Amino acid sequence: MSHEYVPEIAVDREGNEYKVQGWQDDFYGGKLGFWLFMFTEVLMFGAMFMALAYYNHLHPQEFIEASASLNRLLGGINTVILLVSALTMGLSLLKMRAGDVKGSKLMIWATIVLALAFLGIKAVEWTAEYNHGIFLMHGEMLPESGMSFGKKLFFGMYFTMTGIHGFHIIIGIGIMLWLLKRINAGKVRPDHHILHWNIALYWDIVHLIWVFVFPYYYMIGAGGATGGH
Amino acid sequence: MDTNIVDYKKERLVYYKVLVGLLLLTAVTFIQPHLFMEESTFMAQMLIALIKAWLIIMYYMHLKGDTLIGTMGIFSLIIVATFFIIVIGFDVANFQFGDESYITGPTSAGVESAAPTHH
Amino acid sequence: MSKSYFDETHTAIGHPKSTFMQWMLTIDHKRIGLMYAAVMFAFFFVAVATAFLMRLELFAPGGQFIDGDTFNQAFTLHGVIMIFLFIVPGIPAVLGNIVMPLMIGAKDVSFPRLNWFTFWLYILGCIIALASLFTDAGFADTGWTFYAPYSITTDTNVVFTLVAAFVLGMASILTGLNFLVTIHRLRAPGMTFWKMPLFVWGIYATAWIQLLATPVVGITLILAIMEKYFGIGIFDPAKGGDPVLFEHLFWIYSHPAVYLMILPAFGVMSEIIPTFSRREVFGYRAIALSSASIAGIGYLVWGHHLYTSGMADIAKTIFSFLTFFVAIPTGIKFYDWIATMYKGKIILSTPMLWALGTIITFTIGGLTGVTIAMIGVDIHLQDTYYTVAHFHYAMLGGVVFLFFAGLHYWFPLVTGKMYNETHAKRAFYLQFVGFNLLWFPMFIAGYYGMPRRYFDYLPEFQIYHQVSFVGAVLFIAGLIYMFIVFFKGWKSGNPSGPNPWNATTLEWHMPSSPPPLENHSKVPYVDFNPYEYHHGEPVVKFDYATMKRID
Amino acid sequence: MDVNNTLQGFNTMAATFAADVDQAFWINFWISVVLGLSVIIPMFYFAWKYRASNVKNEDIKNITHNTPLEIAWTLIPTALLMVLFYYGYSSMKTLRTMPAESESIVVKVEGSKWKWRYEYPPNKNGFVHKLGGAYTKPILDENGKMIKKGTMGKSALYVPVDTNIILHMTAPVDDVIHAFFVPAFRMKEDVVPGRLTKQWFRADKVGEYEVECAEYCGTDHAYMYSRIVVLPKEKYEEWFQGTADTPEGDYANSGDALLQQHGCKSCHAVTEDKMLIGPTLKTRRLTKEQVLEVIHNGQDKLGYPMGAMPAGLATGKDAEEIAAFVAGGMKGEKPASFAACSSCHGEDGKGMGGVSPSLVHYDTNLLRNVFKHGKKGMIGTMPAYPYITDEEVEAIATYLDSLK
Ligand code: HEA
Ligand code: HEA
Ligand code: HEC
Ligand code: CUA
Ligand SMILES: [Cu+2]
Repeated sequence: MSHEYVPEIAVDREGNEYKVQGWQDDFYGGKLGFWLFMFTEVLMFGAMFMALAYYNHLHPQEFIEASASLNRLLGGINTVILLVSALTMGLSLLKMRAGDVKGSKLMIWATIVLALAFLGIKAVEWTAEYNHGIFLMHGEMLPESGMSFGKKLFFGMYFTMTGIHGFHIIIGIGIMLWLLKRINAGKVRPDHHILHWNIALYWDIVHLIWVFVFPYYYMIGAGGATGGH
Repeated sequence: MDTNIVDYKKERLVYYKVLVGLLLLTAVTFIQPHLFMEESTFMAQMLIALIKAWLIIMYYMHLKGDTLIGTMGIFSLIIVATFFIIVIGFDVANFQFGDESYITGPTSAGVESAAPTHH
Repeated sequence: MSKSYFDETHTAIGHPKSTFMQWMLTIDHKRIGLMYAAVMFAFFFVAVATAFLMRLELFAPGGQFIDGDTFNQAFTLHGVIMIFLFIVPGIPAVLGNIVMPLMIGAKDVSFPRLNWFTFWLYILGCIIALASLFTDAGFADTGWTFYAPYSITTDTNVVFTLVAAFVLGMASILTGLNFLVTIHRLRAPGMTFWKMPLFVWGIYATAWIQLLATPVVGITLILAIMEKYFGIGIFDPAKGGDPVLFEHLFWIYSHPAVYLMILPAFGVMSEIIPTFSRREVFGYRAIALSSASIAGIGYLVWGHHLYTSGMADIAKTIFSFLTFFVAIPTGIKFYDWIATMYKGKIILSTPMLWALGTIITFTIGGLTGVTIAMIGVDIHLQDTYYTVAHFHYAMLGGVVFLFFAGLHYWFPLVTGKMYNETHAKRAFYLQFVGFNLLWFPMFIAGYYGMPRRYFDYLPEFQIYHQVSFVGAVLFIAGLIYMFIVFFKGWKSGNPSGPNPWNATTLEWHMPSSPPPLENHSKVPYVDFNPYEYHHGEPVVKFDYATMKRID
Repeated sequence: MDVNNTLQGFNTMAATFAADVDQAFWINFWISVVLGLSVIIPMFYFAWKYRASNVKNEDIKNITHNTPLEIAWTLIPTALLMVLFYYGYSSMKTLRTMPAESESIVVKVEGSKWKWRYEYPPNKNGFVHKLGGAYTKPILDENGKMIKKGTMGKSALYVPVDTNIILHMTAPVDDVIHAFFVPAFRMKEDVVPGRLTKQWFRADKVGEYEVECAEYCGTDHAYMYSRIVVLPKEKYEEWFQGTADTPEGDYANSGDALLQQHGCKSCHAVTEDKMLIGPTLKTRRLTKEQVLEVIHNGQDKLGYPMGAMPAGLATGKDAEEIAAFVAGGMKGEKPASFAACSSCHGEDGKGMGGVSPSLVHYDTNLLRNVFKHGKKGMIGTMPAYPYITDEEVEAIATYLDSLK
């Protein structure tokens, strides 16, 4: 009872032959499926952005002030790290497709290192915020503190969204390690690399999200506390 | 669909070029508040983000030339956009009796928003 | 006898010897569909039992058997099971899984292992949902809508239910994803989109909703959980959050979800009507496109659940305006079906009876939906039994009825046996009468101002609730009757042969009955329309060994 | 006047705009009937005309298109739907367009678990009427037969006939959503904690009309009724300018009536030892587990000047024993280990004059505190009642005392 792909041909009434697509070895199907999955991510973050925009609309001034208090330098460094890691991941896929398995693996390791660096910086940031009394269930964010609603909501959403984004990074590291295992096992090869391709796509969506998260949290207040909206 | 045969050198060059573009745009986000659209940092930032996203999707995610997935993507984005237009543009923009409501917080209404004291 | 999918299967891992493990690990779409049916059916009776408990309690004013809190948990349990465990996965997971690949000439869905995983994810979700019944805090008492801030502050075990709904949502997303790729990639050569059977169109439109609406409710539930555990005031007014935002986010999913339920059901209807009218369907493209446009417009109308929520009046007006446009494609479908009967040869077999019955009940359900789409009127009728009757007419009299129609229709395909027609028809009449008796009085009660989710009511409403109770008894009796008919049919029905209904679509062109493991012996080339009849006989005939046309 | 309890629902119309809503409804009804029959009649006709025994195979026609018909069944329903939209919209407009506040009476409405309260503007003497309260549930015998109907007592929203009334509605921020629904007026709007929502009406018939809570809000959602009493103008004016609670006499001020009016009884049993949402008020009886919990972990919720009760005063078997004793209402033999408690709560467990709480019954201090701040405990959260006056607290305490 094996389920290997047996190439099949369908024949019409004139006797013309047509190749039948099986579910096995369907590269484009695999890619399409993963894209569809990414659309769900877009909608998920879209909904969170909507919640954010909702409160932004109710408390424009507080949002700008709260944003101004985030550490823009660390956020910027993280942006650069993610962009470079996108390059390394892209190159690893490219090398895989070109047949350079070893180089490909090296690039995946580079991506993992960059991802860890991102998480490290994030941790530094969160710690600093914690020490300033801004953290979930802590200090200024407690219900009894006098911080205004707008700011509480801004920071609440900030921790939620960067947290969920960070969670995606962790998952990303996990599946990259898994990918390395599959490569070593010979299951992902230059001629069969849909998994590699999709994980590269995953990594891209992760920083695609960051591309919006970063300015919405870190930059809207960059024009100073009076900056426009 | 032979996705195997790649011109390694040429594609790598694309990657590098796009990265440079992205880094440049990141730099622009930092100087934007002092450079252009000072009145609307928010819009400017989102505009830059959109360009960056477009670069990533087209070149890093290889969507260029793929009409099927591209169309589906646009369809999904239109749906998200609709949510925004209706909820933010129509409902919240016409928030009823906001001035007398508790959740809008007395401080967000006026100028003295710096004062952290309320409720 | 050739081997059928009951005899052999592909599995996700290994080659288990025991039949039981073969079922547990199967990746065959037909077996997975059957397992979904079995599980749903089991949970189903829990929900029916709670429904009956509610009707019993409502038999007379005053608290009879259960107190307010238990009643609140009862309708929550009933709503959650019916919506998240039963009707949302319902037709796609059962009939879609079993029939859709057969209809497009595929050997399986695009990701069979994912399909297997999805099934177990679904089971996991069910377990989490029901687990809270056995915890101290008890099952959630929020209603299936989980409105904040009630869901944030109540002491019952809402978190379990939220997590369960999230997991079930994931399962739903993955099913949709799988089907979308399948429909795009695995259609038999020659089968363009315009040659797909209408059920496949229904599944296709549904899959898009599953994919693009479910994530919104998923994240909403996550935010609610975050709020409960981390005290972020996203929806809690005490912390500056706005409960109305929760309602928006919830209905952004849950309104499209009602079309997610009904579209595959409409697909079933579109299969049954031409088959039992023995003629080509009227307005094929109009029906196909109306599915797509219902799905599309369905994204824009969620606000009609928020007419009295405190949302801005301008938003109400826009939502009301848009809501009416869903009724137009739906109407087009209905008229097309009726036109299909014109100058056909109507065979009143059980599936057709269910389909025609649904035309009556869903028309009532849909038209009363239009009543409450009118803002001014809904301000009065919102959250009354008028609404409850509307959605039971739409869901029970629309989706569930058509689900039953489909179960009868494809029963011989799946089992290779035929049920007893006479008994099946009697079960239909019993349920049809019971159903209308059960829900029609509720329109009147709602119209006089009977609010929903009331476990006790003013004596004025007693008569309506009592008639309704009688209806419930008849209905549930008919339901049990029907399942006995199915059970007997499966156990000792006569072999049906591959095409007992003289139908035209590909799933009826099987080499043997029940179908073999990898479906069609060979993939056919599809150069014909799905419902080609000539003088009441199917036009297309195949040589089943080679799957070449021989007509 | 005991407000009677027959619903004056949809079959009465008692507000000016109710006719608009009804008109919209009936237009919809008849259009629906026409559209519904346009589907159902042909269905029955075709099912009968083309029944299998009546049709020869050769007569079957595969008609798949008919452009004029298809256009007709697209455009005609569309046009009818637009008519419906118009009526829905215009009736909503009349419902939602508030009259000028200068020509209306603005009443503040607060919906909270499970009662409605109304606050009027000051009258010419500066007196502010505050009324409203909870519904008294019907009393049933053990077979579920009703012995006594539920009632609102005297509390109601009193309004003059033919006058614009604007309701400013909200709920306490720590409460949940409710909805103020008056079937006879065809009006409803949610009461959202944290938001202000508004409704208006102009009653045109003297009478009494049911108010229902139409948004699910928990245990007693089904009993969250209130009542609107529409009075002749003179009668209203006479009452409004005075200080009496209601036009028909004052609220009863007995402890029992107060407990009822403020809705305590929906959470607390008063005359029997039963745990509803909060503990019974008959004796200060907590369950054994709760007492144990307090013994082990201390408690700092009641706001006594002494502050927190320390944790871990007794352990193991001792703790068990004490817990059983206290939960049993301090009856029976006092365990020796109770010594651990008596230093603060007194030998008899009755507390020390407002310093530490009595374990047996409530005192005024405790009540006042609980009312002011609410009380979040192991059982749930008891809402705060900042508006309860000192006299009322006194009355309630005396009453509770008398129950022992
Ligand atoms: C299968 C599920 C299903 C379906 C298909 C529908 C279909 C529709 N629903 Fe329903 N609805 C629900 C399930 C469903 N609904 C549920 C579960 C709720 C309540 C949830 C809760 O609060 O718990 C609800 C609540 C609900 C409300 C909110 C009520 C309230 O809370 O105040 C509204 C308001 O607009 C509404 C409208 C509609 C409309 C306009 C349609 C239309 O799609 C109907 C279209 C169909 C027809 C019109 C009939 C057939 C057509 C003809 C015969 C042709 C001619 C007619 C015309 C052109 C008019 N629905
Ligand atoms: C699919 C949806 C569905 C279905 C079928 C039903 C069926 C029934 N419901 Fe419904 N109901 C809801 C969804 C549904 N309900 C929802 C969402 C709510 C709102 C909850 C809330 O307020 O939060 C509600 C609320 C609700 C109330 C209102 C509670 C209140 O507001 O106070 C009542 C009251 O009587 C009620 C009764 C019934 C009864 C008697 C049936 C009977 O008709 C039941 C009879 C059983 C069936 C018709 C099922 C038959 C199907 C099978 C056996 C499946 C077989 C499957 C396979 C073979 C795979 N329901
Ligand atoms: C919404 C429900 C609710 C209402 C209404 C309510 N209570 Fe309570 N009450 C509670 C809960 C829950 C507790 C327990 C809090 C705890 O565990 O500490 C409580 C505690 C108390 C206590 C302290 C009991 C103890 O042993 O610690 C007193 C006294 C009390 N309530 C009196 C009243 C009175 C008098 C009223 C009416 C004016 C009232 N309550 C209305 C829910 C309610
Ligand atoms: Cu208050 Cu329901
Ligand atoms: Cu809806």
